[in-house]
Amino acid sequence: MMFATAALGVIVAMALAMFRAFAGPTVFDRILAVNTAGTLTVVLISVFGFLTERPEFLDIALLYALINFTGTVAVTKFVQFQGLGYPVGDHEDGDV
Amino acid sequence: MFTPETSMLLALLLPLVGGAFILLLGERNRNLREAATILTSLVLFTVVVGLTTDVMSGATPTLVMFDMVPGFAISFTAEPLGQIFALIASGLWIINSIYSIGYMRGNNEKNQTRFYLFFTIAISSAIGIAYAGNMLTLFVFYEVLTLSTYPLVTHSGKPAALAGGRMYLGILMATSIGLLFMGMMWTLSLTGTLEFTPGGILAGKAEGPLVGVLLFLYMFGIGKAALMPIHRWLPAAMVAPTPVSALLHAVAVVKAGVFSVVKVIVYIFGIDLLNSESSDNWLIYIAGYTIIAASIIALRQDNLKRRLAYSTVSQLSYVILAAAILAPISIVGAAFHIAAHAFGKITLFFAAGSIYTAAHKTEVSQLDGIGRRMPFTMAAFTIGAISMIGLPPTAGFISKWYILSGALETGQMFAIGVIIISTLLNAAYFLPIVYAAFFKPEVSPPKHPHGEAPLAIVIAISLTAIGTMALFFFPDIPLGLAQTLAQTAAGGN
Amino acid sequence: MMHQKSVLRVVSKLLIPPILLFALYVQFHGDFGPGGGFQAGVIFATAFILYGLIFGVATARRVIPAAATRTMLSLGLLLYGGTGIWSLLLGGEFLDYNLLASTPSAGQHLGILLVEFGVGMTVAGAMTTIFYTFAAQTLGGDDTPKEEV
Amino acid sequence: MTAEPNIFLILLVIIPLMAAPICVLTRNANVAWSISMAVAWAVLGIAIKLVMELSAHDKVLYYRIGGWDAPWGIEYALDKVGGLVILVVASIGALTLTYAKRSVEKEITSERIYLFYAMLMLCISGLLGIAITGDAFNLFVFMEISSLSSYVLISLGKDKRALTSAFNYLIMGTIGATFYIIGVGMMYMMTGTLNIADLSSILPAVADTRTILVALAFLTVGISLKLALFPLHMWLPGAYAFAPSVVTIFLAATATKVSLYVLIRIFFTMFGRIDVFETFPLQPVLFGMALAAMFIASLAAIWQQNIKRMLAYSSIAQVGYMVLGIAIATEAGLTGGIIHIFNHALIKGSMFMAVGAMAFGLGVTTINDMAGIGRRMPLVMAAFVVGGLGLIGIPLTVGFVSKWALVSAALDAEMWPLAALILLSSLLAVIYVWRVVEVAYMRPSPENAKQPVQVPFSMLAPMWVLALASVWFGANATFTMDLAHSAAGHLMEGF
Amino acid sequence: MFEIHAGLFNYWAAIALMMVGFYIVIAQGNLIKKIVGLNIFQVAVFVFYISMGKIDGGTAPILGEGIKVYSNPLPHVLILTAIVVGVATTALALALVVRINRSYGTIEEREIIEINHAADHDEDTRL
Amino acid sequence: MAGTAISMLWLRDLFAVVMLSGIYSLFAAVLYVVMDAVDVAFTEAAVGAGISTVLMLGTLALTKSKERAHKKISYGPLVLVLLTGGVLIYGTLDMPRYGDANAPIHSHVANRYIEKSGSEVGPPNIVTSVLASYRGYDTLGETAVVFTAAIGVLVIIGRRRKNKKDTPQAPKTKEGSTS
Repeated sequence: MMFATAALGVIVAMALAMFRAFAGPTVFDRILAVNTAGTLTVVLISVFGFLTERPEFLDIALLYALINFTGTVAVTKFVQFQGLGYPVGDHEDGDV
Repeated sequence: MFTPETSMLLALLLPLVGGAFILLLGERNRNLREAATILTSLVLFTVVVGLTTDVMSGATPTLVMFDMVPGFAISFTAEPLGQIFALIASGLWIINSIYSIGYMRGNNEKNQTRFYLFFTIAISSAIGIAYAGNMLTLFVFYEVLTLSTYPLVTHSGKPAALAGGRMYLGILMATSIGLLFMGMMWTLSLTGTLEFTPGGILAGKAEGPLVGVLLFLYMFGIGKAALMPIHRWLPAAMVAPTPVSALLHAVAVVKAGVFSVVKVIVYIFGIDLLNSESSDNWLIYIAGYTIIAASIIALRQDNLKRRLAYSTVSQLSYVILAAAILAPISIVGAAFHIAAHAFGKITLFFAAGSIYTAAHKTEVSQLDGIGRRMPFTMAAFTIGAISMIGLPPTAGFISKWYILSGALETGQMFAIGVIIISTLLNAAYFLPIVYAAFFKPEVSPPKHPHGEAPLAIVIAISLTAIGTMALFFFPDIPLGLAQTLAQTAAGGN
Repeated sequence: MMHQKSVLRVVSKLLIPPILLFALYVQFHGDFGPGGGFQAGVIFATAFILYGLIFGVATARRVIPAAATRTMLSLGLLLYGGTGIWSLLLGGEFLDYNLLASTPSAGQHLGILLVEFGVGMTVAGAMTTIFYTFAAQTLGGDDTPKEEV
Repeated sequence: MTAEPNIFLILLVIIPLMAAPICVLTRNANVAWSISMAVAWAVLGIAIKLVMELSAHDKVLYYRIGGWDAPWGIEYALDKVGGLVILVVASIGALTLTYAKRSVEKEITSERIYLFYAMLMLCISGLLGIAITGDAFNLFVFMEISSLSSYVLISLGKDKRALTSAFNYLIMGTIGATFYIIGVGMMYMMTGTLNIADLSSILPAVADTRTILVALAFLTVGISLKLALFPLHMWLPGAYAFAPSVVTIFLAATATKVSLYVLIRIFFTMFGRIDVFETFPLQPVLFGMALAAMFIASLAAIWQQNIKRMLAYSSIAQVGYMVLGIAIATEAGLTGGIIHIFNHALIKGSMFMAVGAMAFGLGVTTINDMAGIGRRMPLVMAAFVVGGLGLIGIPLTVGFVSKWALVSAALDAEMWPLAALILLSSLLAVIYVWRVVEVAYMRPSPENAKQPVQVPFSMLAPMWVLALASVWFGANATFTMDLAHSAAGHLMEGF
Repeated sequence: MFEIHAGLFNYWAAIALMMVGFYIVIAQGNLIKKIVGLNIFQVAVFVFYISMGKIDGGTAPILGEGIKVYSNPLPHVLILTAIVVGVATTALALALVVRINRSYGTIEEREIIEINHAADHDEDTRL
Repeated sequence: MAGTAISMLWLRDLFAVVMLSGIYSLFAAVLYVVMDAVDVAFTEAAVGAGISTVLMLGTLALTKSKERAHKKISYGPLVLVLLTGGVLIYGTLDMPRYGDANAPIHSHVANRYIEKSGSEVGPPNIVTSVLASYRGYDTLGETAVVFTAAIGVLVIIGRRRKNKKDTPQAPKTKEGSTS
């Protein structure tokens, strides 16, 4: 019961975050909203693991947290520099 | 010397071997190349003649090659009708080759190697059609003949030639693929076989309107027989060099058409089946209409070759008409007319080419008095014209006689009327030319003084003119073959 | 550049080793819980992507050059196929792990380990390669062949 | 039905699959080509061996992957239709690789060549995998291997339109594949199995559910997208027209054929125990699509200037013939459809090879560029003409055999209007083929005509092998017809 | 209505998502958006698959003590493969978009078609 | 989730679309967890929210991030989509209900995996057993697909090697000499 209540709370929080993500209006609103949604998902998945009495699936939550971090870095970098890879540098060894 | 089977194979392959030599020798060894052509044609004729005795004695040597589609082989059978066709094609090829040499060199044509090469392929496929043992084989060689004559028709490569070639290929392909193939497959689906069988294979398998539909598919599918309204390719192909016109009109192409018509009527439908059905009567009317209409059109042509072309359209329908009369004796007439028309028409075309080569004249109205400058040419022309009209002492008389007899026998008044009217029309469009050539004064002064055509041409034209008359005096071989055919057709075996 | 973003740099540096460790955990723990070669490969690649994002692709390439990722990519697929061929050579059927070790159960275990590792290698190599290639694109500098019309 | 597992089934797919990473590792164009070449010919050898085994023993060849019995594991199964298809793919693959070396050197930047061969190997492997798999989902996986590699291969074309064509193909192909998995999912849902043989035995029990009807619809539409069946063909002309010559040759001769094979599998194997054409209103739809393809695509071909695009439209029309054969749904009709798979591969292979050689020798892309080419490149143009005659269906070419089979099937099924339409549409082929022939032989070369680059023997030989094969199998179709016929017999029994 | 079809809403939801994705793919002109649409479409299909593997009262198919009912693992396996195929397709498609943008200067389908038509026309009229 | 999808349809800012597609994928992952597909959720999380988003951002960086204005509704596609959806819904009517333990899907093939994989293959994670052993061949194919995609991306947008002396190819093409 405790877990179910928690899950409900998280879902409500997610809905709020989602509203910000849809509405914008600025890029930073969206980034923040998405980040929050990601974090909440981590929580939700953990809670859900306990809810179904198989808490060993926390791995997923862990992965989520990780990806969320990388994703946010990528997004912020994109917003700041309009690109991902810079500095690219000049290597002798190309891709092909 | 050889077994008949080997001879048949030889007859098929010889032109191809000759063609290979022609290709190898090429333009640089033009004398050798021409020698190869003539030699091949001579040997081929010898081989075909050698077969004749076998066939006349009633043998039907058969050669089954390989299965093209499982159960359906490429096979060859020498039978009387085919033998007539093979004799004509191979015999006239010799003369045509001689003529070609004169014509091609006289007019400095380009791409002569290509010309001779495709000529040999065309002859080979004509022989293939002649000896075809089943409808599939006939169809195969029929298509090959169409394709191999296309480069000949468009030989000059000029826009007019291309347009003519398009018409030629378009009509022949469309009719053969769209109608003939359909008829063939339908026959197959009804009977399960495509073998040419004396007495026909459709008997008992098809009746009523279906026979009419099938006959329609075959008659209009064989576009080379030039029934109206699918005759237009023939005048269109007049853009070709004269030896090619001769090939089309006399040696191979249209002969292959009417040959196929007779063959289909005799060996696919069977005379008995058609006699018992009423759904085939339209064929006589169409053929009759074609004869008259083409003659009238011919009357109005000023271009000599076009006039000859329409004459051909009309003459071809004689054969179809004769076959459609469905009397054994008219079948003889049909078969004999294939030969008679071949000799007559090749003479006329050679004459036209000869005039073009020597005098560069193409129109009928320019021919006043030309007989005095080109006596041999115009004499031959006269003989050819008489044969077309059907007067003795030429081959045309014999065939017309048989056809008329057949019509009388079966009481086909329409056919008789058509033949009489068309004879008058023939006379009306040929005799003025003869008259003008010999008796009208020349338009003076001629811009290009000229004499007789090159020797090769004169020899060729004389030979065919003599042949036209010889067929009247010695009709035994083709007539014998034709009668054997008629017996098979009527007797059922 | 991000020279002044020291928090990010430090955090990333701290994070990358655990990420790699986590990748290995996912790789080998796939038998017992969720995860396996594919997921491990992605996580492994994520570490490099993160590194590339923060320190620049050029630096990342010095750590693990493009040629190496491509080799990894190919070797992974070869490892997977090779496992199958090995079992073929042992007289079994393709990918029949039972024969790879003395007992079928040990064989299955070894086989799954090998192929999962193959998947992991390929995926890590592939994701890194793809990221490098995308990140190395420049807006103006067109060094791919000019199109001809 | 259980037979000795045949190890060659797996080798057929796995050898080219493994060759791809090896090619990548070499990083050298010549070595990669040598490896691919060896692999392609080895694959051809295996395919021939399998086909011989199939025609010797009248049975289906099986292989259980991983030693698991079907339906738990993935099974390979090869019957005669599959045999014909792998023969086509393997022989075209081997010939294409022989042809490829010089053509690729000219058309693709040197540093990408080794990757090109890796992609080609993957494509071959994917197509072979589709043809011999006995598992509906495994089929999807291999379909994606071949599709992804085709997208890449197409995008390598020099013209920038190659990129958009590849992208369009990617979108359409992915939609098709997704439709396919929706269909497979529905069937799985109703039967609980993914194994094709297993499906065919369980499906009759649930055949009258709406779910299975919809599943069939989705499978058909999905595969038709890959097959470029009219009106789902939009991706094909561009893809074939702008891909590198070698890619066009390979894809035109194999890719749509394999998709067609999948369609046959769905109709006659998966749904084999149900008379799919009786139970579902499939026939009119397929007839309509096939006839539309035959006429509209042929007409479109007539208006094309780009020679490769013209041939591409012709391919769409030819796919129509194959589908028509299938939709007649008699043994004879199926025979016609199957034999046209083989025959069309020969025809289009040789024609695209000829076009590739013209591009190599003179940079030809449009029909106008071909003026007088009959004299400047006689051997190449002659091969093109042989192929063209096959397209028209002139006797003594394979096209005639196909037409024979299809028309007689239509007549036997008493559908004579259909037979007439087949013939009518083949007349359109006369027009578009002859347009090219006329320009090539009858129009003089332009004044400033370049002398063509000598086309190497390695390109001429495969081209003429295919052209001569199309004459050989046209003049003597016993082998192919028998194979197609007994394959059709098997399918009609619902194997 | 609700009673009869209660167990089908999950499929309907998945189908609705599929159709949104499908619509984006075929109706939208921006190439990146098309790819996004394709993703939506595919993910919806995945949801459809996974939902058919669920059993009431079942749990994740990882063997454990005292668990009786597991959900069906096969759809999971299939979808794992399909997801990977999906991301591979996406990567390839994005690479193509990058190249298209570089060659055409746009990623709007309509403008690309115009450029292509012009190129086709040039080719057709060249002698 | 549907909201996410639909707003992606309307939004013209491609950056926002990409962000939303990340969220869409997140939701899908949550759904997978709810439906017991933890492995799938794991993968979706890694792929959808991670790799795909990063790649799309990478592409956006190189192209325009605003979509051109377009007609709001295209009716042809709309009809097609509604038709497809209608057909699909028609097809669902005979489907087993959600969670039905008696559906054919659970009784034919899958039960062997559940019952015997522990002893036949070993790992407690049935998905791993099926993935790597029973259907290991699919996974080989999947690996090949990933391989294809990576090499494909290289082929399409990979940069050339710099023309060093020891570069293996001696490029004859003109591209080779420009660098």
